[in-house]
Amino acid sequence: MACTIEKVLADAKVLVERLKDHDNAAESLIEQTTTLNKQVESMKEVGTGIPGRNQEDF
Amino acid sequence: MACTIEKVLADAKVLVERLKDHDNAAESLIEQTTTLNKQVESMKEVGTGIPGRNQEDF
Amino acid sequence: VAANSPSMYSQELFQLSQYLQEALHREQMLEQKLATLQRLLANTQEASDSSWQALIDEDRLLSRLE
Amino acid sequence: VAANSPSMYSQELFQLSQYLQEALHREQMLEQKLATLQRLLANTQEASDSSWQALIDEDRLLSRLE
Repeated sequence: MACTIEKVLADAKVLVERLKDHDNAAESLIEQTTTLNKQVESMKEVGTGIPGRNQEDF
Repeated sequence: MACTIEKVLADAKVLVERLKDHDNAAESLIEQTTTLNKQVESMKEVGTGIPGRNQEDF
Repeated sequence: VAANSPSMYSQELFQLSQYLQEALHREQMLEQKLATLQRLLANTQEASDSSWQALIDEDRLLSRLE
Repeated sequence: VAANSPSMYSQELFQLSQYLQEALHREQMLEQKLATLQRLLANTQEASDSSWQALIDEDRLLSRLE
Protein backbone atom coordinates (compact mmCIF):
# COMPACT_ATOMS: atom_id res chain seq x y z
CA MET A 1 0.00 0.00 0.00
CA ALA A 2 1.24 3.47 -0.81
CA CYS A 3 2.79 5.23 2.13
CA THR A 4 0.39 8.11 2.50
CA ILE A 5 -0.61 10.36 5.33
CA GLU A 6 -4.13 8.97 5.06
CA LYS A 7 -2.87 5.42 5.69
CA VAL A 8 -0.83 6.63 8.64
CA LEU A 9 -3.84 8.48 10.07
CA ALA A 10 -6.00 5.37 9.64
CA ASP A 11 -3.42 3.22 11.47
CA ALA A 12 -3.14 5.75 14.28
CA LYS A 13 -6.91 5.78 14.69
CA VAL A 14 -7.05 1.96 14.85
CA LEU A 15 -4.24 1.93 17.40
CA VAL A 16 -6.11 4.34 19.68
CA GLU A 17 -9.30 2.24 19.48
CA ARG A 18 -7.44 -0.97 20.29
CA LEU A 19 -5.64 0.64 23.22
CA LYS A 20 -9.01 1.75 24.62
CA ASP A 21 -10.43 -1.76 24.31
CA HIS A 22 -7.44 -3.35 25.97
CA ASP A 23 -7.29 -0.77 28.72
CA ASN A 24 -10.88 -1.83 29.48
CA ALA A 25 -9.83 -5.49 29.32
CA ALA A 26 -7.12 -4.75 31.90
CA GLU A 27 -9.75 -3.19 34.14
CA SER A 28 -11.76 -6.43 33.98
CA LEU A 29 -8.65 -8.39 34.88
CA ILE A 30 -8.26 -6.23 37.97
CA GLU A 31 -11.83 -7.02 39.03
CA GLN A 32 -11.27 -10.72 38.37
CA THR A 33 -8.05 -10.76 40.37
CA THR A 34 -9.60 -8.78 43.22
CA THR A 35 -12.37 -11.37 43.57
CA LEU A 36 -9.83 -14.20 43.59
CA ASN A 37 -7.67 -12.35 46.09
CA LYS A 38 -10.59 -11.91 48.51
CA GLN A 39 -11.45 -15.59 48.41
CA VAL A 40 -7.85 -16.70 48.91
CA GLU A 41 -7.51 -14.27 51.83
CA SER A 42 -10.74 -15.64 53.35
CA MET A 43 -9.45 -19.20 53.07
CA LYS A 44 -6.25 -18.17 54.83
CA GLU A 45 -8.31 -16.61 57.64
CA VAL A 46 -10.52 -19.65 58.02
CA GLY A 47 -7.51 -21.97 58.23
CA THR A 48 -7.72 -25.55 57.02
CA GLY A 49 -10.95 -26.48 58.73
CA ILE A 50 -10.48 -28.20 62.08
CA PRO A 51 -12.49 -26.05 64.51
CA GLY A 52 -10.63 -24.48 67.39
CA ARG A 53 -7.25 -25.09 65.89
CA ASN A 54 -5.06 -22.11 65.13
CA GLN A 55 -2.17 -22.10 62.74
CA GLU A 56 0.01 -20.95 65.62
CA ASP A 57 -0.52 -24.34 67.28
CA PHE A 58 1.94 -25.87 64.85
CA MET B 1 4.96 22.73 21.06
CA ALA B 2 4.80 23.23 17.31
CA CYS B 3 2.99 20.49 15.51
CA THR B 4 5.81 19.13 13.39
CA ILE B 5 6.50 15.81 11.77
CA GLU B 6 9.58 15.50 13.99
CA LYS B 7 7.44 15.75 17.12
CA VAL B 8 5.02 13.18 15.75
CA LEU B 9 7.90 10.83 14.89
CA ALA B 10 9.34 11.25 18.39
CA ASP B 11 5.96 10.43 19.97
CA ALA B 12 5.55 7.38 17.77
CA LYS B 13 8.98 6.13 18.76
CA VAL B 14 8.23 6.55 22.47
CA LEU B 15 4.92 4.75 22.03
CA VAL B 16 6.63 1.75 20.42
CA GLU B 17 9.19 1.56 23.25
CA ARG B 18 6.51 1.71 25.94
CA LEU B 19 4.43 -0.95 24.21
CA LYS B 20 7.47 -3.24 24.16
CA ASP B 21 8.10 -2.71 27.87
CA HIS B 22 4.50 -3.36 28.77
CA ASP B 23 4.24 -6.38 26.53
CA ASN B 24 7.15 -7.76 28.57
CA ALA B 25 5.38 -6.81 31.79
CA ALA B 26 2.33 -8.76 30.63
CA GLU B 27 4.57 -11.79 30.03
CA SER B 28 5.75 -11.57 33.66
CA LEU B 29 2.14 -11.40 34.82
CA ILE B 30 1.47 -14.63 32.93
CA GLU B 31 4.36 -16.35 34.73
CA GLN B 32 3.16 -15.01 38.08
CA THR B 33 -0.40 -16.17 37.46
CA THR B 34 0.76 -19.58 36.23
CA THR B 35 2.66 -20.13 39.49
CA LEU B 36 -0.37 -19.12 41.54
CA ASN B 37 -2.63 -21.32 39.44
CA LYS B 38 -0.44 -24.38 40.02
CA GLN B 39 -0.45 -23.90 43.76
CA VAL B 40 -4.20 -23.38 43.93
CA GLU B 41 -4.73 -26.49 41.78
CA SER B 42 -2.43 -28.48 44.10
CA MET B 43 -4.37 -27.36 47.14
CA LYS B 44 -7.58 -28.46 45.48
CA GLU B 45 -6.05 -31.88 44.80
CA VAL B 46 -4.78 -32.27 48.35
CA GLY B 47 -8.18 -31.42 49.79
CA THR B 48 -8.49 -29.76 53.18
CA GLY B 49 -6.10 -31.96 55.07
CA ILE B 50 -7.86 -34.80 56.90
CA PRO B 51 -6.15 -37.94 55.62
CA GLY B 52 -8.32 -40.53 53.93
CA ARG B 53 -11.22 -38.20 53.46
CA ASN B 54 -12.39 -37.45 49.94
CA GLN B 55 -14.44 -34.48 48.93
CA GLU B 56 -16.98 -36.91 47.52
CA ASP B 57 -17.75 -38.09 51.02
CA PHE B 58 -19.77 -34.91 51.62
CA VAL C 1 12.97 22.20 7.30
CA ALA C 2 11.73 22.74 3.77
CA ALA C 3 8.02 22.23 4.34
CA ASN C 4 7.29 21.85 0.66
CA SER C 5 9.89 19.16 0.02
CA PRO C 6 8.12 15.94 -1.00
CA SER C 7 11.18 13.71 -0.57
CA MET C 8 11.67 14.74 3.08
CA TYR C 9 8.07 14.08 3.89
CA SER C 10 8.27 10.75 2.09
CA GLN C 11 11.16 9.63 4.31
CA GLU C 12 9.42 10.72 7.46
CA LEU C 13 6.08 9.33 6.39
CA PHE C 14 7.81 6.01 5.75
CA GLN C 15 9.43 6.03 9.19
CA LEU C 16 6.12 6.99 10.78
CA SER C 17 4.35 4.23 8.92
CA GLN C 18 6.96 1.76 10.20
CA TYR C 19 6.54 2.90 13.80
CA LEU C 20 2.76 2.61 13.60
CA GLN C 21 2.91 -0.86 12.09
CA GLU C 22 5.27 -1.94 14.86
CA ALA C 23 3.04 -0.34 17.50
CA LEU C 24 -0.03 -2.13 16.14
CA HIS C 25 1.83 -5.46 16.08
CA ARG C 26 3.17 -5.05 19.61
CA GLU C 27 -0.26 -4.00 20.84
CA GLN C 28 -1.76 -7.18 19.37
CA MET C 29 0.83 -9.27 21.20
CA LEU C 30 -0.06 -7.51 24.43
CA GLU C 31 -3.75 -8.14 23.82
CA GLN C 32 -3.08 -11.87 23.39
CA LYS C 33 -1.33 -11.93 26.73
CA LEU C 34 -4.27 -10.21 28.42
CA ALA C 35 -6.55 -12.90 26.98
CA THR C 36 -4.25 -15.60 28.36
CA LEU C 37 -4.30 -13.91 31.78
CA GLN C 38 -8.09 -13.91 31.72
CA ARG C 39 -8.17 -17.67 31.10
CA LEU C 40 -5.54 -18.44 33.75
CA LEU C 41 -7.41 -16.36 36.33
CA ALA C 42 -10.70 -18.08 35.49
CA ASN C 43 -9.09 -21.53 35.95
CA THR C 44 -7.53 -20.43 39.21
CA GLN C 45 -10.84 -19.07 40.47
CA GLU C 46 -12.50 -22.39 39.64
CA ALA C 47 -9.92 -24.39 41.60
CA SER C 48 -10.15 -21.96 44.51
CA ASP C 49 -13.96 -22.25 44.49
CA SER C 50 -13.58 -26.02 44.89
CA SER C 51 -11.33 -25.70 47.91
CA TRP C 52 -13.56 -23.02 49.43
CA GLN C 53 -16.64 -25.18 48.98
CA ALA C 54 -14.83 -28.12 50.57
CA LEU C 55 -14.03 -25.97 53.60
CA ILE C 56 -17.69 -25.00 53.90
CA ASP C 57 -18.87 -28.61 53.54
CA GLU C 58 -16.35 -29.82 56.11
CA ASP C 59 -17.45 -27.13 58.52
CA ARG C 60 -21.09 -28.19 58.16
CA LEU C 61 -20.18 -31.84 58.72
CA LEU C 62 -18.14 -31.06 61.82
CA SER C 63 -20.98 -28.89 63.18
CA ARG C 64 -23.36 -31.82 62.92
CA LEU C 65 -20.91 -34.09 64.73
CA GLU C 66 -20.59 -31.74 67.69
CA VAL D 1 -4.30 15.03 -2.92
CA ALA D 2 -2.13 18.08 -3.49
CA ALA D 3 1.10 16.80 -1.98
CA ASN D 4 2.66 20.22 -1.80
CA SER D 5 -0.20 21.87 0.05
CA PRO D 6 1.05 23.00 3.47
CA SER D 7 -2.42 23.58 4.93
CA MET D 8 -3.55 20.01 4.18
CA TYR D 9 -0.47 18.56 5.78
CA SER D 10 -0.95 20.87 8.77
CA GLN D 11 -4.47 19.56 9.34
CA GLU D 12 -3.39 15.97 9.04
CA LEU D 13 -0.28 16.48 11.13
CA PHE D 14 -2.49 18.01 13.82
CA GLN D 15 -4.89 15.07 13.73
CA LEU D 16 -1.97 12.64 13.81
CA SER D 17 -0.46 14.46 16.74
CA GLN D 18 -3.79 14.23 18.57
CA TYR D 19 -4.06 10.50 17.94
CA LEU D 20 -0.52 9.88 19.17
CA GLN D 21 -1.07 11.92 22.32
CA GLU D 22 -4.24 9.96 23.03
CA ALA D 23 -2.46 6.67 22.33
CA LEU D 24 0.37 7.57 24.71
CA HIS D 25 -2.12 8.57 27.41
CA ARG D 26 -4.19 5.43 27.03
CA GLU D 27 -1.05 3.29 27.03
CA GLN D 28 0.01 4.88 30.35
CA MET D 29 -3.37 4.03 31.85
CA LEU D 30 -2.97 0.45 30.70
CA GLU D 31 0.50 0.29 32.21
CA GLN D 32 -0.87 1.46 35.58
CA LYS D 33 -3.40 -1.36 35.51
CA LEU D 34 -0.68 -3.91 34.78
CA ALA D 35 1.22 -2.62 37.82
CA THR D 36 -1.93 -2.99 39.95
CA LEU D 37 -2.38 -6.55 38.68
CA GLN D 38 1.19 -7.36 39.66
CA ARG D 39 0.55 -6.19 43.24
CA LEU D 40 -2.78 -8.01 43.53
CA LEU D 41 -1.24 -11.24 42.27
CA ALA D 42 1.67 -10.93 44.71
CA ASN D 43 -0.74 -10.46 47.64
CA THR D 44 -2.82 -13.40 46.49
CA GLN D 45 0.27 -15.59 46.18
CA GLU D 46 1.28 -14.66 49.72
CA ALA D 47 -2.12 -15.62 51.14
CA SER D 48 -2.10 -18.84 49.15
CA ASP D 49 1.40 -19.66 50.43
CA SER D 50 0.07 -19.37 54.00
CA SER D 51 -2.76 -21.81 53.38
CA TRP D 52 -0.45 -24.20 51.55
CA GLN D 53 2.07 -24.14 54.39
CA ALA D 54 -0.74 -24.77 56.89
CA LEU D 55 -1.81 -27.84 54.90
CA ILE D 56 1.76 -29.14 54.96
CA ASP D 57 2.12 -28.47 58.71
CA GLU D 58 -1.20 -30.17 59.45
CA ASP D 59 -0.19 -33.17 57.40
CA ARG D 60 3.06 -33.50 59.33
CA LEU D 61 1.20 -33.24 62.65
CA LEU D 62 -1.35 -35.85 61.67
CA SER D 63 1.43 -38.18 60.48
CA ARG D 64 3.04 -38.02 63.90
CA LEU D 65 -0.28 -38.76 65.62
CA GLU D 66 -0.85 -41.94 63.59
